[in-house]
Amino acid sequence: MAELTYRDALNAAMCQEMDRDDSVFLMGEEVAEYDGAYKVSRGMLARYGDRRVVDSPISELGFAGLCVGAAMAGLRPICEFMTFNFSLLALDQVINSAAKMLYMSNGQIPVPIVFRGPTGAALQLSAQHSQACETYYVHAPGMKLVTPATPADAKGLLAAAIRDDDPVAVMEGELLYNVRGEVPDGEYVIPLGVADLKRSGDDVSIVTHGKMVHVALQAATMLSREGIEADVLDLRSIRPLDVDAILETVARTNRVVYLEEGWPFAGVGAQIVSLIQEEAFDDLDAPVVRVTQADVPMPYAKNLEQLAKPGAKGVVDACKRVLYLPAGAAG
Amino acid sequence: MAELTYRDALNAAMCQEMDRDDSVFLMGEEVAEYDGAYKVSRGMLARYGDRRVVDSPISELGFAGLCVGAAMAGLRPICEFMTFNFSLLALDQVINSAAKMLYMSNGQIPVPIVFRGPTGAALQLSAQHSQACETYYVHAPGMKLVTPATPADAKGLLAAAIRDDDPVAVMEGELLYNVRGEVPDGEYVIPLGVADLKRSGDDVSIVTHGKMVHVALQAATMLSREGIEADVLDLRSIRPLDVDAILETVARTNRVVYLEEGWPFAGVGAQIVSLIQEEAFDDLDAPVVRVTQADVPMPYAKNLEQLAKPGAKGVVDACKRVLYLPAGAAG
Amino acid sequence: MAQATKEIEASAAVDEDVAGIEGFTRDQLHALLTEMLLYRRFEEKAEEAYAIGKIGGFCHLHIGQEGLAAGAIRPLREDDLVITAYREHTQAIAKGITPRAAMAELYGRVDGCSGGRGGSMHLFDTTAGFMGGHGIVGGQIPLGAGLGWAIRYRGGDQVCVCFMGDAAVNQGAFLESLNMSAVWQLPVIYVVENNGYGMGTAFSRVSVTEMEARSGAYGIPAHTINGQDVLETYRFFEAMAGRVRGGAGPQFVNAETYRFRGHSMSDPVSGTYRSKEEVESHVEGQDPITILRDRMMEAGLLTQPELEAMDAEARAACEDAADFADASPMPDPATLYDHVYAEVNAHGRLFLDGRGGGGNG
Amino acid sequence: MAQATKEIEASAAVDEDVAGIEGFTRDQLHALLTEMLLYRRFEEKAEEAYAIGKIGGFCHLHIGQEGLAAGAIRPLREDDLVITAYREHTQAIAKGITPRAAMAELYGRVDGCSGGRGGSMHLFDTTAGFMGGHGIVGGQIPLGAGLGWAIRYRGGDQVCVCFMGDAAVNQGAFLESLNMSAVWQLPVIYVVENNGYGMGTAFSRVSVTEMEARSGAYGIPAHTINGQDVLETYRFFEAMAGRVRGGAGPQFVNAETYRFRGHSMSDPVSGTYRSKEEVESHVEGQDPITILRDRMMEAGLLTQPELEAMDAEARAACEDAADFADASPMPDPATLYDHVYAEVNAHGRLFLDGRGGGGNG
Ligand SMILES: Cc1ncc(C[n+]2csc(CCOP(=O)(O)OP(=O)(O)O)c2C)c(N)n1
Ligand SMILES: Cc1ncc(C[n+]2csc(CCOP(=O)(O)OP(=O)(O)O)c2C)c(N)n1
Ligand SMILES: [Mg+2]
Ligand SMILES: [Mg+2]
Repeated sequence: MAELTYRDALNAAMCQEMDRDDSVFLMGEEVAEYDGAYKVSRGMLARYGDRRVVDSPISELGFAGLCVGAAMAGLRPICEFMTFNFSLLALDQVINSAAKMLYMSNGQIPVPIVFRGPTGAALQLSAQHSQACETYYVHAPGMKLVTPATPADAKGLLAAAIRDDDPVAVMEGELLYNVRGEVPDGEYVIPLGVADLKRSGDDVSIVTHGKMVHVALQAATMLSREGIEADVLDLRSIRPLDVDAILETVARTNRVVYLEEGWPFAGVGAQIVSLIQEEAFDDLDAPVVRVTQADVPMPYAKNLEQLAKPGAKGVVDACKRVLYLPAGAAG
Repeated sequence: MAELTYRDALNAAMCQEMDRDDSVFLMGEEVAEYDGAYKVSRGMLARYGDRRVVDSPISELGFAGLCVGAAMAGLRPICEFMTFNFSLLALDQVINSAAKMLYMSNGQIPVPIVFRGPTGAALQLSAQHSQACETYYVHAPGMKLVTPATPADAKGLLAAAIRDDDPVAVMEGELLYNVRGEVPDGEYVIPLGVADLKRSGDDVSIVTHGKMVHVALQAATMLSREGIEADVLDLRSIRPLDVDAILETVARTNRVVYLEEGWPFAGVGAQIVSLIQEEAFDDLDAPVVRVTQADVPMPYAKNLEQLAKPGAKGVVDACKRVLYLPAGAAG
Repeated sequence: MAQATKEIEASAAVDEDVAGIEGFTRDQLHALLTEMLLYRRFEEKAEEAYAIGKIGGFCHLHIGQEGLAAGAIRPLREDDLVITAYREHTQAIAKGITPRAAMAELYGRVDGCSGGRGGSMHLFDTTAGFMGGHGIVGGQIPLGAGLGWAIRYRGGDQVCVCFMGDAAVNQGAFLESLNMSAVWQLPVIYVVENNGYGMGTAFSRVSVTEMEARSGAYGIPAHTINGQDVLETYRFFEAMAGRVRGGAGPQFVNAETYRFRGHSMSDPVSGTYRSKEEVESHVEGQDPITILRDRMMEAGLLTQPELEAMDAEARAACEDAADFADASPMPDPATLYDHVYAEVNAHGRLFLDGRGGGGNG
Repeated sequence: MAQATKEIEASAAVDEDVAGIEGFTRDQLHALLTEMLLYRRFEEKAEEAYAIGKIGGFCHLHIGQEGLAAGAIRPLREDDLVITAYREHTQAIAKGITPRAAMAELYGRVDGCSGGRGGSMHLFDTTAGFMGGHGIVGGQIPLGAGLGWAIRYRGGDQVCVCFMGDAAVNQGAFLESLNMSAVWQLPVIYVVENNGYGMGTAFSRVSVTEMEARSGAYGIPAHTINGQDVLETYRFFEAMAGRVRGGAGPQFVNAETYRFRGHSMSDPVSGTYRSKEEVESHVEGQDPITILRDRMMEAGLLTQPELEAMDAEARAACEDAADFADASPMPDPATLYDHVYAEVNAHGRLFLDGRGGGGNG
């Protein structure tokens, strides 16, 4: 075990997989000579050369599609979007080519590609650079989606995504890149579809994914001070979805809050709530409450941005709501 | 009142608005000389000339963005996508320009644009031509979305969309274009955000939108034969959403099925279910059940396609499920 | 069928003085005519089957453009790759998909080359190097660049031929893909099947430049050929594939051709956007099959009975394909969820409609 | 500020024999130098404010490229439209947004030209004809075409100037927009601010052709100008705006320039992708302000005290802007949901997070 940043853990996963498989390559804007806009690919050009670590033009639709084509021919591209915001330009290739190819070809053409990069907001990047893009990726069958929250998960899930024979989106977070944590040395792969209980407590379940895991943990600590113990279930993988883990926590606490970074309308949380009410209706002692970004494009101004982002205080209030406690009162 | 096809009702709405406002124009592939790929704009080139009815190159991102730019300058474009499938290429302009512009500009730049065309499946058009695209449009604040199911709604909602100062997606259906129905003569506008109870019955609520309204009505008829009377609530407008109408039917029947054409994961239905369980938890006598497209890319083969599409039989079964009746048994 | 190239090379060259056939052997000429007749009869059979409801959805015929399928694809190697749009039946056959497998796909049956899941617009056969069959206009262009990327990455000497319609060059994907191909010198031949129209829109209404002007922006050489002349086309692609194999980098080919039918089955042959006269003059003077046939006859390399035998064989093959398709079963409903994902999922649930299986979730 | 064009025209032309200043009056020259100094000091002030946390997010400075803001925008009419990317502070000021309103926006305050909602990348002022400030590379290109479309639709004689970076020409939006502009003869001048790099990527690494080659594919004339020479730039745009107003159709301008700072605040000025020497040689020899200053001094049209006074004024204006910004309040939290939608919604619920209001839902 070594303590690594999330950034270096991603780097380690890519190197681990590139070392064992020559068909893996990395392409994206600024990934090579610049070492990555967020330095995730630091040192990789020097290590693997410009055959395997490739700077692309600013042509999201084109290079994403090129990577899909390369995957159709059996390579295993890691396609980096500088941020997923820009990948809306590439969505046609993601959905109509990557996600649907295997099915249309009757299983002849797997598309073992990874789309990765940060999703969601950083700090004051305003409306066009702060969008959480999970919904666009997870809606279509054929896609998989993982959202590592910690350095260890970053390494293990990215490695698994690269080995996976299906298109997998790996959504990171600019604000996660400097997070430090213990990461297993050597080969490390976390199977897709396994949620992780990041904290346990029997009073209420905070189910979440990605960057918001940290907000959930913060909220859980605040709740704990008031005598309320929360489960924090990190889905890690949105598709495949660890339904068993969700049902387990619901059955235990009977009260659930879904926390996500993105917008509410048809967000990931909407799906999870829908699933919980359908499969664990009788386990619920209160409606599931969602905590999301305010339903507005992300404003630039510091105070408005803070207000628009979901925060620990809001999660605490939501937990109290599902516990039928007055907001602010002790548990 | 005259009996019109859905197609002609859309045509009537566009002509009604183009007659009263010179800033309205229609742009899209084949809309002019060809009278529209599905003949929705029949006769409009002859009537309004090529200044206002404009054939575009096959450049979805470009002409959608051009229309957004024209709207920024105060025109009121109707941007036709031959089908919404192709609009994935344009999604960046829809979300990052149209939906976010007003907010980023602090209210200076409204974008009064309509994006319209068919969504969802027709017959055996296979995976890339059969996708229901609601989720991509409704997720972002700043967008509005309506889904007319009948000729009258087509006329009234499209007219309202054109008059609206916000970007509005109007999602039609290839299989709806030939549907006939009574349509009010003269100026006719249906305000956005008002659902329509297409049928009433107190045993169970089928909430739905768009093309699926017809499937829901069929299912309701089948149920009625078994003595089960269903509400069929047609949302008509997905954003704004007529929450009052939803809560009203839930409060009355206590049992709900959401029916939609698209995929389940983070679909419109997921949002509606989440909303119902949060705001009408105590009204529910059973979990809300969703009936959707099978969670697969649309297959070409006739039998598989039929299996993948949501149908009246599946809705009937779902209704029985929420009524805790055995599938197939009489009510 | 994918072996024909080799057979053609085996026999000796003929030297007749009919213009245009120089350098082709009698066997080669016969093979090309045979191929084109097969394509034509295949499309006609598809048209017939569509009319009686055996084929559904969209169906785009290649009639009139067969010279390009034969001339551009037959000179390729079996391990070369072809990718294209939705008007691809004959291209699929040219690359080695059997008429049976192609027709069964149009019928939506299990023995179709895409198991009935793809349909007319999505024919695939990786063993033949036929990479589809894509329905989003321009969608195949970046994919074609990616196939070329993979070839270069592995140090192979295959080429990728990426077809598109004339309307597709107005998609942004064209710029992005051609530019990357030039920067990375990918072994891709981009071929515009320039039939003059994207559905009902003449190219001249959506472009102020000629097609040839479109690739220079990225430094990719442009070549205009007459796609109705299968021999010129064959010769061109034979040489060009060799050059690209040898490292000449990406190429852009403006292949002039004409569509003899409507855009798809619902579009009339003429009327709205092109006149009856325009269509007829092409059908009469620009039919790639007639052009080759006449030359061969003029050169004394084809007799009427030979032609009739050839055509009878083509028709028989297409009848057979249709019978085969008709006899092939519909896909098993139990397979609805197969091939959405490649991997059997060990953990979690992949399908969220409460119907499908998937994993242990 | 938007009135300066008229004032410039009012005084008589000077005829000195210093190369490059022909045809400009003393007042014009002073006005242009004053403008550029203002831009430079504005950006320096922003840099300073960013360093102490007054400005957040991404912030892209235009230092070194001011010749293009002044030279391309000052000759325009107030009702002409400008649209651009995210490196737009000085362009916004050139078009008539006050330094106060621009700086307050960078600070995220209510008196900012976008009310604090937009920030550095999204400055807007419709009354000044400044249509933003867009953050998606290439995203403004179709929008610019649309602004041109609206002008033509209404029969107006304005022009739209649409700026973009050199890296943006590799976006598909470029092809689609330029092609439509050519087909419909829209009054748009597309200007590439060719500073040689898209972030850390030299243009020559993502293109095998020169910039000038990029518009010919669509039949749009290309012009290369030296963006560091504000007088050449001004003269060019004055003439070109007139021609486009008169119906010359869309134009493509390759304006050569250089960025003196890093891509954004986190990118070092030199090191990874360009050498210290390269940057220094440009700063020394290619500063648009120095170039104009030297010419004016050489021609005896500017004295050192005049220059100092001018600069002091520019600095003071930017200090004032910063003070103004600092004093301006943060947006009222109660306005979070304002301006998501233009219409007060009479029916249904627009916001689905259970927090916002909206209508009677
Ligand atoms: C992105 C996209 N937009 C629109 C369509 C609808 N469409 C199908 S074919 C076609 C015309 C294409 O013409 P061209 O590229 O010239 O090919 P051809 O049909 O002539 O072979 C159009 C508009 C589509 N399939 N994809
Ligand atoms: C679609 C998209 N991709 C990537 C980015 C990230 N990005 C911001 S600026 C930039 C470089 C653009 O360079 P250029 O167009 O030359 O403009 P310059 O910064 O030199 O003014 C990149 C890659 C973005 N904003 N949008
Ligand atoms: Mg064509
Ligand atoms: Mg640049």
